[in-house]
Amino acid sequence: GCGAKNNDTGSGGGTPTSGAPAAGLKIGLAYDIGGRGDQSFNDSAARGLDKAKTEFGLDVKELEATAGETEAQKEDRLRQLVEGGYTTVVAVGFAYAEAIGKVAKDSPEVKFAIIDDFTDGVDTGANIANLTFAEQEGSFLVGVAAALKSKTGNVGFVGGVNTPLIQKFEVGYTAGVKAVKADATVQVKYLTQPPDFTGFNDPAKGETAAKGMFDAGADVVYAAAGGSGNGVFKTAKANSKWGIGVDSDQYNQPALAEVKDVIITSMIKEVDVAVYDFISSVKNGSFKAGQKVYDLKAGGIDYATSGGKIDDIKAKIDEYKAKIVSGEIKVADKK
Amino acid sequence: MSTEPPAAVELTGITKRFPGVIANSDVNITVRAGTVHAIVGENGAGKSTLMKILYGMQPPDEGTIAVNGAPVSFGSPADAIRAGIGMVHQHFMLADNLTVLENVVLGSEPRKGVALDFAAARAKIRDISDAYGLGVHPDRLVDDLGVGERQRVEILKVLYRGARVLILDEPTAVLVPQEVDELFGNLRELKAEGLTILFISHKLDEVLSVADDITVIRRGTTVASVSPSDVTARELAELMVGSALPVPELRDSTVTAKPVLTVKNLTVTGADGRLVLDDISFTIHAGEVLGIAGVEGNGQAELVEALMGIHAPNAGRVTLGDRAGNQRDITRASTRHRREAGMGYIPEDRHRQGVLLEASLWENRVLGHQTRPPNNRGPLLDRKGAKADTRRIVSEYDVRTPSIEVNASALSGGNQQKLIVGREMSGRPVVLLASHPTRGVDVGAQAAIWDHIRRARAQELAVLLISADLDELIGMSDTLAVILRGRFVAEYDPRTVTPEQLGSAMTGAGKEG
Amino acid sequence: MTVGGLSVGLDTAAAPKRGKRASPWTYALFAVAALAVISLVRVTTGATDLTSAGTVQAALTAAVPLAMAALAGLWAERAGVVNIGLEGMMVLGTFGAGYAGYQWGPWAGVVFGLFLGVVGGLLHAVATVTFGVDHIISGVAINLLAPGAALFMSKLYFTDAPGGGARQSPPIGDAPKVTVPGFADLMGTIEDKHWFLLSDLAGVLRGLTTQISVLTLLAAALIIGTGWLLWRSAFGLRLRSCGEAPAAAESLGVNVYKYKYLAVTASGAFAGLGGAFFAVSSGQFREGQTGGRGFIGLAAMIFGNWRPGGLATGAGLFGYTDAMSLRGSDAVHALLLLLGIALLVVAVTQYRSGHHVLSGFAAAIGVLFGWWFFASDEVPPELVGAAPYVVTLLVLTLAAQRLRPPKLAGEPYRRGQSG
Amino acid sequence: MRKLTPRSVLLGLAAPVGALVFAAVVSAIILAVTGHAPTDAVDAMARAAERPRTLVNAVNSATYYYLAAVAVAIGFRMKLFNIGVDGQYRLAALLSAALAGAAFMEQLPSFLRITVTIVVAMLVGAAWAGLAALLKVTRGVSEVISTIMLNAVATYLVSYLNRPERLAVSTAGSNNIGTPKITEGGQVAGFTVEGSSSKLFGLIFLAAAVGVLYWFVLSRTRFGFELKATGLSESAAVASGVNVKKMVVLSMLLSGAVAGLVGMPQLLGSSYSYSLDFPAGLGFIGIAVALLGRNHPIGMAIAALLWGFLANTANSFDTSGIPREIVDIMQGVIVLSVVVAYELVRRYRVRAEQHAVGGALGRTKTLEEVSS
Ligand SMILES: Nc1ncnc2c1ncn2[C@@H]1O[C@H](COP(=O)(O)OP(=O)(O)OP(=O)(O)O)[C@@H](O)[C@H]1O
Ligand SMILES: Nc1ncnc2c1ncn2[C@@H]1O[C@H](COP(=O)(O)OP(=O)(O)OP(=O)(O)O)[C@@H](O)[C@H]1O
Ligand SMILES: [Mg+2]
Ligand SMILES: [Mg+2]
Repeated sequence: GCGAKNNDTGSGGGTPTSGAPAAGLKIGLAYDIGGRGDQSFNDSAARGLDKAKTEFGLDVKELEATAGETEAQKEDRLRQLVEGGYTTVVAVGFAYAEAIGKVAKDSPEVKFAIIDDFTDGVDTGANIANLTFAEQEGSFLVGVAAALKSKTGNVGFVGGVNTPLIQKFEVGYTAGVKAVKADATVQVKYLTQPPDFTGFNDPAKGETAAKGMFDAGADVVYAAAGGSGNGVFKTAKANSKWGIGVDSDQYNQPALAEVKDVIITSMIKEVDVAVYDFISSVKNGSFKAGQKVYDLKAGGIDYATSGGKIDDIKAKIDEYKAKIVSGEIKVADKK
Repeated sequence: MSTEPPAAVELTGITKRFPGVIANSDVNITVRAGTVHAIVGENGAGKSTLMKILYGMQPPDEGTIAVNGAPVSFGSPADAIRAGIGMVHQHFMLADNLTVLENVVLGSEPRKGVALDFAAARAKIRDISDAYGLGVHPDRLVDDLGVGERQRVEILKVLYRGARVLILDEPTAVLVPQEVDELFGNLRELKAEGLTILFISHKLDEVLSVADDITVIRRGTTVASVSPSDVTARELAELMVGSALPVPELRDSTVTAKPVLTVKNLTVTGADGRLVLDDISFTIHAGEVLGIAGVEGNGQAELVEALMGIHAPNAGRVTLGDRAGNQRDITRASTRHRREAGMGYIPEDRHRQGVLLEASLWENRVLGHQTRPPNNRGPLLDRKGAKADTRRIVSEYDVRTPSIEVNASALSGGNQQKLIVGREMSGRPVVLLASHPTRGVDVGAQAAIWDHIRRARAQELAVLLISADLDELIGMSDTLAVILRGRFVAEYDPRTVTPEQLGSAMTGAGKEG
Repeated sequence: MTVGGLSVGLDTAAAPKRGKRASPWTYALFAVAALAVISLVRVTTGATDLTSAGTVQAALTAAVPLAMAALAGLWAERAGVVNIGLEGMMVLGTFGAGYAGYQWGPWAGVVFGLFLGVVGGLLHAVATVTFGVDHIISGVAINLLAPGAALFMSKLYFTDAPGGGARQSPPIGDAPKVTVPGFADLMGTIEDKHWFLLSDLAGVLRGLTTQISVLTLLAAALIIGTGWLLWRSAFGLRLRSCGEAPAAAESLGVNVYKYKYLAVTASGAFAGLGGAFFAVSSGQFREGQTGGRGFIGLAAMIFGNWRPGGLATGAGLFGYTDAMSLRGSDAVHALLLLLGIALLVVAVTQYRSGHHVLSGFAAAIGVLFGWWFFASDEVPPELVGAAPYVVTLLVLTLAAQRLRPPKLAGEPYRRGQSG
Repeated sequence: MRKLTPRSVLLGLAAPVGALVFAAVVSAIILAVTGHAPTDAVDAMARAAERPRTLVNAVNSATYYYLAAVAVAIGFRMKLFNIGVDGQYRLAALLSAALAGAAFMEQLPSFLRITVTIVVAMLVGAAWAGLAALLKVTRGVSEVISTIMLNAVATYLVSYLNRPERLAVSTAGSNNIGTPKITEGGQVAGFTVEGSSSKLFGLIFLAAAVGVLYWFVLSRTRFGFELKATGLSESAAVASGVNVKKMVVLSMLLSGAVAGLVGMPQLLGSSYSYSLDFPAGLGFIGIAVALLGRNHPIGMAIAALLWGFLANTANSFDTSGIPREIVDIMQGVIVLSVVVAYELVRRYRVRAEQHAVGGALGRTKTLEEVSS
């Protein structure tokens, strides 16, 4: 049935027709490397899907990617979804950009969405929604929080893998810190370089990098490093320093229960909201192709307050937030 | 005193089959306790196989073994060692990277708790070494030892285990006469202490001098049991092979005045900076065989490798004359150029340098001759030509093989050697460097190889012959030089010299005497 | 065809010289001299991270799994079996640690990781010893198999576990850590003074005595224990003889198959342990977290000339530079100067021992590094991470190569073939 | 290379077929034990095999797997272990992509432009491999270590160069980054296959040519002979006039040059630029494929196709609710069981060969037949 939590990756279990919902909407979701259960970006998309599923009762098929695969394999994945009759397809991650462009052209009746990419002429079309996020804005806010919380005027940024996407986090964060304390030091470290994507999966590296920053005087470190962030929080706890989470409200993540009291805030990227919005837009016929930016203003980006560690500075952060929303502060997404 | 003690070892009806070969067939041998019992037979007669069965390395297909009258059954050498049997193998069974001590105690280590008791081991090895005058130092690396020393380490290994029955499989093959005498002295001493010795050799005079009983094996089975006092070496040879033994000899001299290989002041230092070849000079003329005698490890290998261009000399000059008599300096030439200029090479270790075991016979024929017809056309291989020529070698040199497509590993060592000789001769070399060309080769093949060398010599081939077999050296050489610690220390006329004289020169005793 | 040997061209490259082994004092003197140079660089560049306690601690943490992998390689190769499947066995170890660790604590994780490593080792042993399969092939197969199996099982067991996910286990508790009370603080005080040499020494000592995981101590014990067992016990002699001369061993009644099996199984156990240590100290199993450390371990073993002390040095060097590059880029920038100086020293010594070409080569690179140091303020961040690899390569290139691998490592061996 | 007789053909087939059956059984057991229906897996594979797109993708994958395998095999033939194919092809792909995408290349005629791209890739690959060779022959550094290290160094170098301020261009709105797109004149057209949206790589012919060349050089030339001889016995090769150091350098350069080609089919046939999602790890797959195909040009082709097919069925497994990891497990089991099977057949063959030799020597006679 359509329980609250769907644990099976292929929910139909090989029988796609079983339990076909009355609504008749068939949703296919293609994950990036890591897939459902990565406790990060993909999981966020999965949450959106789950929510839509419980609410609308959908027929869902989820497929995932393998490390090192080619575009043809990504394209094949999308095509298999289309061929399976999944008329609404979500591709999670910019790696699907080229593939989705090609498949969408051949299947005009299918509605597509891609997360994190909007490249002119590549993944655009009348049936593609490009759901992108203003990560730099949220990162700016947690940067503000870091600067306000820091006693040493020295903060850190740990990026998982050195890609343009993660650089957006860094740029926004640094801008936020400097906005509060122009003379603050921001230490920056990326754990690995592409195509070595283990930087998102290596808590040990996160721990070493963060410890180095703490030793060098930092007292708050922002971990934009997927699973490697766990190591950042672990060493923050061991050294009585602070950490900032990413993507979801990491304070409430069960896996981080033991170290949650060092997580003062998290930069929230509501991929779940974007996925849910897209599905419901298709369902009620309001699908719109083209870019949809999830930013502070649209509520697709936010910062977390769970744990109450930033209650004292919340007003200040919200001031900046308002300025960004109003356009008074423009946060750049590139150096 | 009246009852005969039980036989130390009694082998009854031993049969052992290998795929396609019956190595032993109904072998019966009785070895009296406290004697030296020799086993003789030609190559491949099944001697080693029989001994390996006695030592528990291979199970017999049929037959029984009794030690001191009690029937035994060995699952592994460990069982045989426990029954008091020790074996020195035909080929050294030593780990080069381990010390003498480690090699000796392996498998029967004295312990202190879990730890190996090095002190006790060292003491025991010293004791045994002193008692039998073996002169073995426990802490040296085996890699650094010469052949004779290795041989003694092998014997020490057996004594260390307190063996009462010693199997020595061709222990004298690599020893010079003096070393052989020493070894025999040791054996007599051991015998006096009541040990039983099984002794394998091809060298019949040795056998006759040391053995109490002799068993002859032919084609896997026992054909005679004789007492040394009842037979002559000739008779023994006929029992072994059914015919007289071939004798290495060069009939008349073919030496010309045409120098082919001229070596001047050749000096080579080893990796550790020691001089391994010290100012060597000689000339070999067309039609001449220069024999080099020396205990292994005195620079022969380095000399050959320097001449082949495998290792560069530190000083000196090497010139090679072609058939027309033009001299060419090849001191700095590569191995390939030397080979192309007419140097043939029969290496001492055929498995290391002579053949590719996992390649077919015809590919082995190409080896070393890949830059010359009939094996190539420019940068391409001429497979047809190579195969045709391989067939020629197989028939001319009597290489026993079902096809030229089988891997060299499927051939016996003797047949591999014949293939190598055929290959090296096929290049029409002007000079042949032959290291132990008949080592481990049976009498038939031995005779054939000598014959081929003789014939080529008659056609103006110059030969550098290195051998541990002094009879071969004396019989086959036109000139004889003795090498000791990298220097030529003596020169002899092979027509007048005796093996004993050579032996003392080889060990350095010649100087004093 | 067999690619087990894989040593073509090595014996001609530099003939091994067997000199006297240096005394402990020589090593100590050498270490102090090296520290003095590092200290000098630290003083001139201000990159305190070169010798800080934090770097030393991080280096230890990074080095331990590598050293375990290298030790695993050592055990197998000493018995004559090349184990390139280390990476796969480590992956099994990380999974095992995750599976048992989150349920029954870190020690259970260590034990279960070790156990899964043993399973991988046994598979390799069956393939190489019993079936005589080429060692490289079997290792590559295990490297394919293990990550697939680990992910497969991870999806099976962790998806529903509280705090777990399809690709990661729930958190594992950390192993206890120990600090030498008093001493560490004293060293900390000296370290903060930034005195020449003294503070550096204090930093290193503090790193070695502060918050040391019990797992690190266990690893050290295993390395020392391996050295003792393999070189001082009868068991070790027999095991090594299987890699040097199995035929001789067999002829003396040593059951070669048994020792090879034991060694390869132990190799699996050490690799599994390395994986388990890694997972436990990371706080969880994550798919792909080993990131090629098994291969680095193999390199550390070769670097260390198939000896426990050597591989510990190799792992330590790699861990040190890795830690430094992860902790900040200042130290890596200072490293340029250090490398420059080291290369010039090598150039001088090589010149004096007559290797003029090598000397010139070292001098040229040394000058280049020096120039790079003075001409820049930092190493480009994208390149910082390359430091451990470049340093390892440079050290290998300039150190005299006297590798002595076990003679028959990688060669298939069949019972009864001797003689 | 051996003579073909019905028996030898049968023996040759016994190993791979037996091994594949064994691998299938093992995979089925794993699936069954973990609660998946093995029949679903068979279904999924059958469906994949009928889908032209999957087949085209499989062949395309096989193209670069094959190139990687040949690169590895050249080393293996002389017991050199080039683990560095991975770094070599990535660096080569990046640099040649940057060149091919550069504006000035537009001036060249298409054929020349493609040729220059490919040649540069080969040169880069060869140069990177040459470093390892140089370290080995001059300093005796084991190529196993140096290529592991150079792989990592290549990763850092590539990410250093793949920046907007260096070789890359960044596109607005895209989170990817890569070299400028190679325009049509620099691309290699593919072949359209009926019923498939993917095109067959045009450079499949390059792979085939490399295979033929590999076969020819190794089995028909002096160089190939010397390579093989060095691999079988270095000491024998030296004594036969082979310059081993030169062979090490040459074979490493060749291996690297072929490694440089690995990225070309994908780059010139599909991606048209080197970016973050350019396939990585092909060098390691090459090792497995070379070993599975026993360094034989046709064996490796079959292995590459098998590998390509398995890799491209992962999506179909996923669709049928079977964990895609079963593909990795199957690949590992296949490699192991194939080599075990080959080893068993080899032992049987050696015995048979010795039997034949024994017969030729006439040593099968019994005592009764040997009259004294
Ligand atoms: N392991 C084996 N497998 C197959 N055949 C073997 C094996 N060992 C020996 N043989 C065969 O048995 C025969 C007897 O060999 P063995 O080694 O006992 O001879 P030998 O009398 O010791 O000869 P040599 O004087 O050359 O040492 C050989 O010709 C060989 O064909
Ligand atoms: N361990 C073994 N396994 C398989 N075959 C073997 C083994 N040992 C020897 N043989 C086979 O036995 C035969 C002869 O072996 P052996 O070592 O006795 O030769 P040899 O004494 O050097 O040669 P020859 O008998 O011609 O003088 C060869 O065919 C060889 O393949
Ligand atoms: Mg023999
Ligand atoms: Mg024998």
